[in-house]
Formats: sequence, C-alpha cells, structure tokens
Amino acid sequence: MALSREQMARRVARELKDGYYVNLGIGIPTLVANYVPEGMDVMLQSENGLLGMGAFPSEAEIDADMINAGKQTVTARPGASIFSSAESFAMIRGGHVDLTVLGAFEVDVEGNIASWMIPGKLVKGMGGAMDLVAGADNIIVTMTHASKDGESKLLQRCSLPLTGAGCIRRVLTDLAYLEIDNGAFVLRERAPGVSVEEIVARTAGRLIVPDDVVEMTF
Amino acid sequence: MALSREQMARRVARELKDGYYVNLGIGIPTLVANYVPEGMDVMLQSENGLLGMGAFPSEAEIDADMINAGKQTVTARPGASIFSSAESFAMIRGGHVDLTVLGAFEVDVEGNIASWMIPGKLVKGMGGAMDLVAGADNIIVTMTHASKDGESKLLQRCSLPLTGAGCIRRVLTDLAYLEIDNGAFVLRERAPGVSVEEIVARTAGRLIVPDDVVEMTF
Amino acid sequence: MAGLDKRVNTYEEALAGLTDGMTVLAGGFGLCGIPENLIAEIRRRRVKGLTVVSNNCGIDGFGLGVLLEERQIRKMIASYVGENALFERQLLDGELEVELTPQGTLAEKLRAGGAGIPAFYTATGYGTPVAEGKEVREFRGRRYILEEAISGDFAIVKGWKADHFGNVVYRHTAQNFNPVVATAGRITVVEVEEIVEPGELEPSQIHTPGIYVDRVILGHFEKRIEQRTVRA
Amino acid sequence: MAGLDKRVNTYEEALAGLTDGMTVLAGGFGLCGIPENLIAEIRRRRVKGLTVVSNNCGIDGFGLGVLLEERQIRKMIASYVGENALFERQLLDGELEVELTPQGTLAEKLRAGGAGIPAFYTATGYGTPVAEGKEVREFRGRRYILEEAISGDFAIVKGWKADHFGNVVYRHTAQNFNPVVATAGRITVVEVEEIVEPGELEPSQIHTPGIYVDRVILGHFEKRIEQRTVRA
Repeated sequence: MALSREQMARRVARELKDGYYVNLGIGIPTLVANYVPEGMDVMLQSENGLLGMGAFPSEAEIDADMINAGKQTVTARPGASIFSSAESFAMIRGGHVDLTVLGAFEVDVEGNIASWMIPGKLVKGMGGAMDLVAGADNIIVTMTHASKDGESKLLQRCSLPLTGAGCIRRVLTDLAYLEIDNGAFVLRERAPGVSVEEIVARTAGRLIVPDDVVEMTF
Repeated sequence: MALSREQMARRVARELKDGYYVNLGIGIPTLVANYVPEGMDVMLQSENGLLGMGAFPSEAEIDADMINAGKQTVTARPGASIFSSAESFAMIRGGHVDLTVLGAFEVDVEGNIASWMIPGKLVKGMGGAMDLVAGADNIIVTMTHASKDGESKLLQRCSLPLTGAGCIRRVLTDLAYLEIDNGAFVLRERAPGVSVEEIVARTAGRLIVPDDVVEMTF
Repeated sequence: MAGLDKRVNTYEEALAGLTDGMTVLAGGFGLCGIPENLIAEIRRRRVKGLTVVSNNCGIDGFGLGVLLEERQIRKMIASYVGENALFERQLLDGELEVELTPQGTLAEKLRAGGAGIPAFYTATGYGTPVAEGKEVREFRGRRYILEEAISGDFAIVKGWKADHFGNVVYRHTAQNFNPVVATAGRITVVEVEEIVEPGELEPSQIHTPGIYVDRVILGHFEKRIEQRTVRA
Repeated sequence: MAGLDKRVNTYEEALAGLTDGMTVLAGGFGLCGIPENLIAEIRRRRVKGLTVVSNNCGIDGFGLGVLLEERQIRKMIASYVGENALFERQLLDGELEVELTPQGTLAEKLRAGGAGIPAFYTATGYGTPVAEGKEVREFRGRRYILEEAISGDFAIVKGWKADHFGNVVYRHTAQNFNPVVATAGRITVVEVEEIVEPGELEPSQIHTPGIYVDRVILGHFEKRIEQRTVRA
C-alpha cells in the first residue's frame, strides 16, 4: 500500500544523522520533525532567520515576532540563533545546511525539479525554494509518485518550469525511495506491499531496478 | 608660511558638518578629531569595525579587545556600534561614510591617488585605503604639497601605482586647498603668507587660479 | 532631527520627500516585522506609481496589501505574493507588474545594494525562468547567473528598540529582511517600539548601525498574526 | 564532540586533520582577536606549505608571525603585512609569496566564500595594480572589477563566549574578521574564553550561528597589545 504522509515523514527521518542542520519545507517535510530518532539531536533551520526551531507555542507563549518560514507561530529551542534573511540565505546558499527536505510537482532523471509554477495558473512565487535546492548538496524530495489522475511525476524531462537544474539526487514518493544517478532513477526501496511492477508502471522517466530492492518496514 | 600639521587638521575640520560619519586615516587626518567645531557632533568610523570611536583610554580603561584601525587602544563613545570587517566595509564601499580624510604620496588632475606602493621599496599593503577611496563620494586628501627635495606631489598624471582612479575631488596641502575639476587643480585657498606664485611653482599638474583665491585664517 | 539625532515626531515627517514613482524597500516576512505605520502613512499620502520591494505584499487590508486598495503600487518585487486576493486581481488585470525573485537572491540583492556591490553571481535560479536574460558563467565547474543589486529611494523598517543615533535592534524573527532593507535606502526610516538613550544598547549587539538610518520614529503596533499555531 | 556538541578538549583534537599544503583562514586584526593558541598548535604540528588568509601576519614572535620561524607559510593573502622583519626577509628571499588584497575586498571574498557567492563586482582596486588580470565591467556608468570568493580547509577563529553548539559571540573590536572567516572554512575551529550552556546566549545576539562551527575549545589568552595608547 502507498505510504501515508506520516510513513513518508518517518522514512525521511531515517536519513537524519546526529548533529544535522536540517531545513524542512511545508507539508510532509514539516512532519519529519516529529520522527527524529531517539538519542539523536538535529537543529531545524527556518529560512526566515531561525536556526533551532522548537515546538509550536502554548497559547500563553504565542508571540507575533516569533514565526517560522510557513508564517506559523513557533518557539526557539535552547541554543537557537536568530538572524537576518541575508544571513539565513548565506547559510543556505553556502551549503551549510546538511539536509533539505521539500515537496515538488515533478522531478526528472537529470535531477531537475519543478515545484513552483504551473503555466496558466496564478504564480504565487518561489519563496526560498530556488535557494534551498541550489544551495544544498543533500536534498530529499517528497511527493506522491503520480498525480491524482495517474500521471507520473518522475519524468524523463520535467514539463513544468524548473525550480533548480541538476540538483536532486534522492526522491521519496508514496510508493518508493529512489536515487537519481547518471540519467536514471534507481529504485532502492519500495513501500510495503507495493510491487516493483506498479512502480515501473508509474515511473515515466528511465528507471533502473536493481536486484536488491528492499521493502520498507515501519 | 606653510601650514603646520595642526593647522592642516583645523582646516579639514571646517569641512565637517553636524551629524557626519567620518573616517580619518592615520597621521594628520587623525588630528582632525581634535578640532570638531563647538556645538557639532560627528561619529568617527574605524574600519576594523567600530563606529563611534571615542578618546584614547586611561591606563585603567585599556582593553586589548578595543582598538582602532591604527591598532591603537581606544574607547567607544556612548551610541557606538561594533561589527565585523565585512559589515564595516559594506558601510564604506556602500558610500555611507560622509567624509573620508586620508594621506597620499601623489594626486593628479584626473582625481587619481597614489598612496600605498613605491616600486623598488618593500610594499606593506594597502590595508583599507583602496576601499575607502572607492567607496566615498567625499574625500579630502591631506599631504605636503611637495616632497622634501621639492618635487611636486600634485601631478598631471600620478607616477606611482594607484590606490584609486578618478576618485579625489579635494586636496589640502601645507600650502593650499585645491579642488580637482575637469582635468585641472583649481586653487581655492592659500596658506597664510604663501603666495599664489609659490603654489604655481610647486604644482606640476595643470592648475587653474581663479581671481578670488582666499587666504586662510586661523 | 538634527545632526546625529535621527528622531522625528510625526509620521508625516518620517516620510517627508516620498513622491510618486519612487522605489520603496520594505522590511518584514509575511506580517512579521512589517513597518505597519509607515505603510499606513504611505497610504495616507496617496503617492502613486510606486515600485515596492519586499519579500511579500501583505494580505487584504493589512500590511502592504493596503497600498493596493488605491492602486498605489505599479510594480512589486517579491519572492512570494500569494496571500492577497486584491493582488491577484490587479495582477491578472495588468494593473500591477510583479517581478518574482528567489528569497535568498532578494536578500542578497538588497545587501549588495547597501554594500556597494553592483552585482554578484549565484547558482540560485540557474536553469529556471529566473535566469532568463541573465548572464550565465562557470566558476570551478559549476554554473551561476549574474544578479544585480537593488537599492531604493526610501527604505521602511520595523525595529524593536533604537537610540537617538538610529542604532537599531530587532526582536526575534521580526528581524528578517529589516537589516538588509535598512542598508539599501537612500533615505532609511525606522519605526520602533521603544527609543532609548545613546549608550543603552550594547555596541556589539546592535543589528543596524545608525550610519544606515536617517529617521527614527516611535510607533504603536498591532502585530497581526498570519498563522496562529499552538501545540496540542 | 558528538552530534551538535562541538566541544573538544585538546588543541591537538581541535586541529586534527590539518596537513601540509592546506589553506588556513585566520581571524584577527593586527594582534586583536587572533586565535593565539590555535596558531601555536599549527606551529607545534610543523605542517608546511600553508596558504594563510588573514588581514595581517602578526609580528615577530607572536600571532601568525610564529609560523614564519619554521617557514610553514608558503603563501600569505592579506591586506597589510608591514609589522614583521622575518616576513620581509622571507618575502625578499622569495621563500614566501604574498597576495595583497584590499581589506574590504578580503572581508567580502571571505563572506562570499561562506555564502555560496562565487564572485562579485567591486569598484575597490579598479585602475590599480589590484585590477591586473581581472575582468572590468561597467554598471550604471561606473567601472568595477570582478573578485572571486575565498574559502579554506580550516578556519581558525577567536571568540569570546560559545555554547556547546558552537554559537559564538565576540568581544568589542576583537570581532573584526572572525565572523567572516568562521563562515568560509570547510572545518571551522573556534577558541573562546568561556563556554556556556545552550540557551545562555540570547538567540538574536549571536554573532556566529553554530551551523558554521565544527569544533569549540576553551583557551587562555595573552592578548598582546600592539599600540598601547592612552590619553594624556
């Protein structure tokens, strides 16, 4: 069966390492914070200028001057730092964030990502996404494998305007965990009960299926 | 008679305006701080990262962590700010300093300045001088009009490697106050008792002498 | 306001000189750390044809959104503008031009504008619509695009505390774009919650040195919250 | 040193991995805010052929000057190097290469190195020997030269206080180049006068966020004064 949002977040959380600085995008990526493995400590970066994002506040703690990049009220954990947008993106652009997790509309075999603009629809803007994908070496894209009407989002070539070119190496969908290497998706893990055949059928871009595709367990 | 160092500093100080942010170089420029006109307040910038340089410390106040760009122990005045070298030169390069006063070996009619390098002699470095002359709109160069062996330092074309190109508009020497305009020095004021003829004789670059050259008074 | 003392008493004085067609840089992220009262004063002055540079454009009826009501903004440079129905309508009607800029590039363009850097290279946006018409250049095997600095006629900034000399500190994440915007205005105006005496702010802890600031005014702030989120 | 806890106990551990031929970025201005003990440890390790990037090169017998005694520095990138007889001799003998860089350009190159900006334009140095071999380009009627970023294998930094996570604050003008150097090292090592618990430093007042810092060590400092100047 396809992974739930929570399972996707749990799977991504396995890529965390102790001491990582991590930027989590809006949606499923945000949930990853709930599944940091026991005994491990990571520091969450929020691109509006907060390193060391804490829990949401209690009613009493709410402070309009303390928000995250999703414009939600948050708290800062002990050892947090707060800085300007220029400093925040110096950090991001300079490659200091260890792991970035974000959603997308499409990803292709060249590591291109499209996540911000659908021609003909009103464009709200890219926010910090272009900086995040250009600045990070280590990115995990989380998205459904296919659209609601069954169109694959893992393509030979992105059809939508790009957010970044050649910057994605890892994708977690509701069906599979894949790496992008040498012009192809490489299937590494499949969701519990999802067959390799189904993943093949739902992947439009060139797909390599090694002999040792693992079934995820939760 | 040629101006003394103190008179040169006093003459430069007349160019100050209330509320100016000022960077003073080493030597005569430093003395300008002693002659800020009564009722006027200016803020001294020191390019190692201090805005609001105060007096030298008493013996008891000396602090190794508190120095100016000349590496002298200093104090900070109330309302000072302290920042990184990157921020300090963002300020300088960005044109936020209202007046920069510095010494030079040579200046020419194109507004070029040479102040850091004498070929054949050991070169110690330009420090912040190139940033200061490139960043400021409003610069006063202070130097002797001629070298000890009588060679003019106000030239048609600088003979030494430049510190900055086309950036100087005002020069105060021990003999005169001159503006640089349209490919010539324009004599504006002469030192008390110094004749126009002497200034003409000691100025190698094209010199314009208006009818109304003022004699400085102190 | 005299010499180093940047304090002004009225919002009218704070924005004296702001006229039609100018470029205004505004601090804030969403509704957090926005110069609420300076925005209100821009509205009151009814200046038109403004180019506004800000990460976002407020919401309907608050923040920069209020400047849309009288069609005061001609062009918006921002990274994300999605929270505003009036914005969308004016954009679709062609009354409003928008230049979408990646958030980090926007911050860096403003920093560059204040720091005397006319242009810089960044990998952000390479291979995307943002790169259209921009120079591409390779450094050490990677491709980058050339981005130019932004500066403005006025910068409007929301600080927490300032002293008479215009030294400013920001509170929590209300810092955001405010310090970079403050460096890039020909005239920089800061509104704050508290004005303190020179010397009360620790020199090493000042976020915006007074050299960048032309006018300081004491304001009262609503501080509306966009996404009130609490833990269970 | 585990996870977010950057503390190490020995200087040997602080510079583990430093080998011959590496590039070392060092904070400090003159002798103010220099990482004295990390410099001493570089000497103790006897690594050779270093490229050192720092505003100055210490004096004879103190600061970076001590690395000249065993000829450990092959190349120095600095804005001003005049305080050191041994430096001059090695330079004239051709044992030492020096690349003089304007102070502001040096600071900006280091910031760029940390901030993912491969190159930027500046008016500083246009028309001077510094511009030789560099691209000249006009923006809005003024000429600028292209300067590339600097980064290093190690950055050595002197802070005042740090917490376990490597958040650092600097004291007075001992800040200088330290924050920019801290951003541009592949491995950044900070020595401080005091280590505090996470949460003791006010988040908005941290000069160097811990994300830039790999190792923190507690040191004792001589803090030699170059120009002791007192008022009459």
